[in-house]
This record gives sequence, structure tokens and C-alpha cells, in this order.
Amino acid sequence: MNYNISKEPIVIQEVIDKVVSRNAGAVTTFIGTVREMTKGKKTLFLIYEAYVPMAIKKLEQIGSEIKERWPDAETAITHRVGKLEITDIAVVIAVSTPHRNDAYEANRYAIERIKEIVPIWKKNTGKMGRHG
Amino acid sequence: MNYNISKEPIVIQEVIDKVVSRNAGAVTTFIGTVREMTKGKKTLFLIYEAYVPMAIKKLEQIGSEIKERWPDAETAITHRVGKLEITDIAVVIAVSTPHRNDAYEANRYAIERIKEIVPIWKKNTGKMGRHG
Amino acid sequence: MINVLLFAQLKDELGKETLSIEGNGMSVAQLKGKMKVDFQLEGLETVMTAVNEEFADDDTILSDGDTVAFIPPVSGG
Amino acid sequence: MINVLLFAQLKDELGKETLSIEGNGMSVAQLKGKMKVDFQLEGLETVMTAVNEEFADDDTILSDGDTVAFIPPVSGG
Repeated sequence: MNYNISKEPIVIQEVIDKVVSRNAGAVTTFIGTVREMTKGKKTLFLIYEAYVPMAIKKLEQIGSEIKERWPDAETAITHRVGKLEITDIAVVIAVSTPHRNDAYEANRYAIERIKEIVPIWKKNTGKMGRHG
Repeated sequence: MNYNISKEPIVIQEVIDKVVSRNAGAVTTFIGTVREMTKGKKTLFLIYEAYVPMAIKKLEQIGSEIKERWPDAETAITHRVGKLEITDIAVVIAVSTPHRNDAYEANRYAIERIKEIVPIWKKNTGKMGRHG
Repeated sequence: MINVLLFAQLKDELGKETLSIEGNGMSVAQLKGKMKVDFQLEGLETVMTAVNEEFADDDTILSDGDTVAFIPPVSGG
Repeated sequence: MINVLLFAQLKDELGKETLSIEGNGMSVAQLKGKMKVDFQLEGLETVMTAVNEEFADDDTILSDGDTVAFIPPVSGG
């Protein structure tokens, strides 16, 4: 259950708990939140939609890819779907490794791959220009 | 109060809460934990000691250095002192930025600088070889 | 019958998220062509396709019971 | 008097963490030399020094009331 799509708010600590181990000296997390301003336009809220069973498979695939490149890494990813307000958490990626460089590298690899292969879509229904 | 030396266990969420903002789309955290095995030797526990007032100043300095390089970044760092068991958290670094690359880079900068200039020492009193 | 799933802008464009289409033996490319004609769906040629939850190319041959999902550019994270 | 703080292995070596030393007008280097003679502290030349909580070099001149901390290689994180 390290790879999840959730309709409920994500609890960061729960994702981290999945990767902490006696041999991990480093845990990195990436937390993607809903930002208010993008290129001068204001977001009111976002709706995330996923092809859930395939999205979970693709998150698992990313975990396998990380394991191939960083055999000591443990990974957990939860992505939220549904309506998200400003500062709400869309995704949490936690990676633990014995040494810190790998934890940063593997974490960054995960978010880049999510943006390439995981069938999740962001719909910005509340974007307005500066003057509404 | 974004830069702290703590005798109590660190609550990750509390460190993250200090950097979340409406303009942050990305938060990275680095969590340094006590690892059991290092170079084939077993750690039983560690004692961290700090020159507390200077350590806080140096953490603040790291925050200023990050602000110079990544003006949109918000940083919070808590380092624990005292006796830590395996998997206990020694340090949490949280960095928020509008875009993710900066959040990874600035976070990594912070841990490298901690290991250079912050007067904190780790005493490994419980290290043994494989056969005790 | 082929089960077809639509997401994001394709779902909005068509106004539904699932379809059943006669397509046994068709390639993915042929299915896309048929859907373009039948439903005037724009931009279907450029989206990725998944067959039974794995990415598939346009030459993949479909069988009754397959689930085909059209995957517009993803934007998670 | 100069307040001297010792940490980590230096503290263990000397068996105490604070000292008061006559050192008004001395440089940091001179204080290190004096402590080496008085307490047989090893390796003091190679550690960093902080005066009043800021890193300082060996030429820094000390005044009564200054706090000098000897900082062995740090190992936090």
C-alpha cells in the first residue's frame, strides 16, 4: 500500500511512516500544494481527476524504477483527487535511503516521472486574470 | 522561530507548517534519522550536543543564504539534541518555493551547510563491530 | 464490445466518460478514426492510449472485453 | 577574564566544558598556545574558534568578557 490515490486529505506523516527504516539515514519528502498565483493568474481551486487503477499501477512502476536505480531506496507516494483549495496538498512523495544524496535524487526522479506517465489531470476551474 | 535546537522529539508537520504559504507550490523536507548500520558497524544510540545559541545563529545564517540565492524560498530547520535511538529524527529541514526545482536545490544546500558551519556534534557511544 | 474511457478535456468534450463500441479486431488507430467520425472528437490522434491499463501504441489490436482509455497529456503532481 | 567553552572531544579530554582564563589583549592563537601548555589539550591548533558566537580567526584580539568557543569539526545533520 505504498502507492495510493486518495479522495481524502493526505496526512504527510502517514506517507513518511511507510519508508522509515532502521537502515535509512535520510528521508526526503516532496509535497506538492495548490499555489494561488501562476503566471499572474489567480487560482481559486483545482479539481484533480485520475484514471485510478492505472494511476496506481504507474505509481508502482515508478517505485520499481527507483528500486532499480537506487536499490536501497524505499518509496511511498500518495496523490489526492477531487477538489483542492489553495495550500491543499495534491501529492506527497517520501523516499528513504541510507545516504542523503540518493534520497534527493530518487525523490526528484519520482515527481518528474509522475508528470510524465501517471494518468492524473488537473482542471483549473477558478483561474482569473489580475482584474477578475 | 523558524530555526530551532530542540531537546524534544521533532514533529515533522510543525516544521512544515512554518513554510507553507499561498504562493508555495512545492515543499521539500529532509529528515535525518539515526541509522543502525554505518560501514558495517552497529549503532545503538547517538548523543547530539550543540553550542546552542551559536547553532541557532548559524541556522538563521543558512536561512539568509538561501533567501539570497532563492528569494522566494521559505525555510525552517529544527535540529534535535540529546540521546537519540535508531530511527529517531535528528534534523528536519523544510523549504517551500513556488516551483519544485528550487525546493530541492535549496533544501540540499541547507543540509550541506549544516554539516559545514553549525556547531552540533554527534557522539556515537554505542558503536560495535559486527560481532559485538 | 470495447469499453472506452475518456478523461479530462475529452470527457468534457463528449459529455460522458464511458462508451461501449463495436471494435473486435480493430487496431487502436482504427478505433480512434471511428470515434472521430462518430463523435467529432477533436485531437484524438495526439493523445496517448492505454489498453487494459497499460500504454499501447496505435498498432495494438483490440479484442472484445478490452478496456481502452484515451489519456490526454497528464498534469498531476 | 575570557570565558572559554569546550565541546565534543575537547570537553571529554579536559573533563569540563567551561573555563575562565586571564587573556585580555591576547590573540586567539596566543590563547590556544596558553591552553595547550596549561592543560595539555591536543589538537587545539586545528579546531575552529568562535568569539562571541561568530567564527573568528587566530589573529582576533580578545578582551575581558569575551566568550571563546573551540569548535571541533561539526557532525550535525
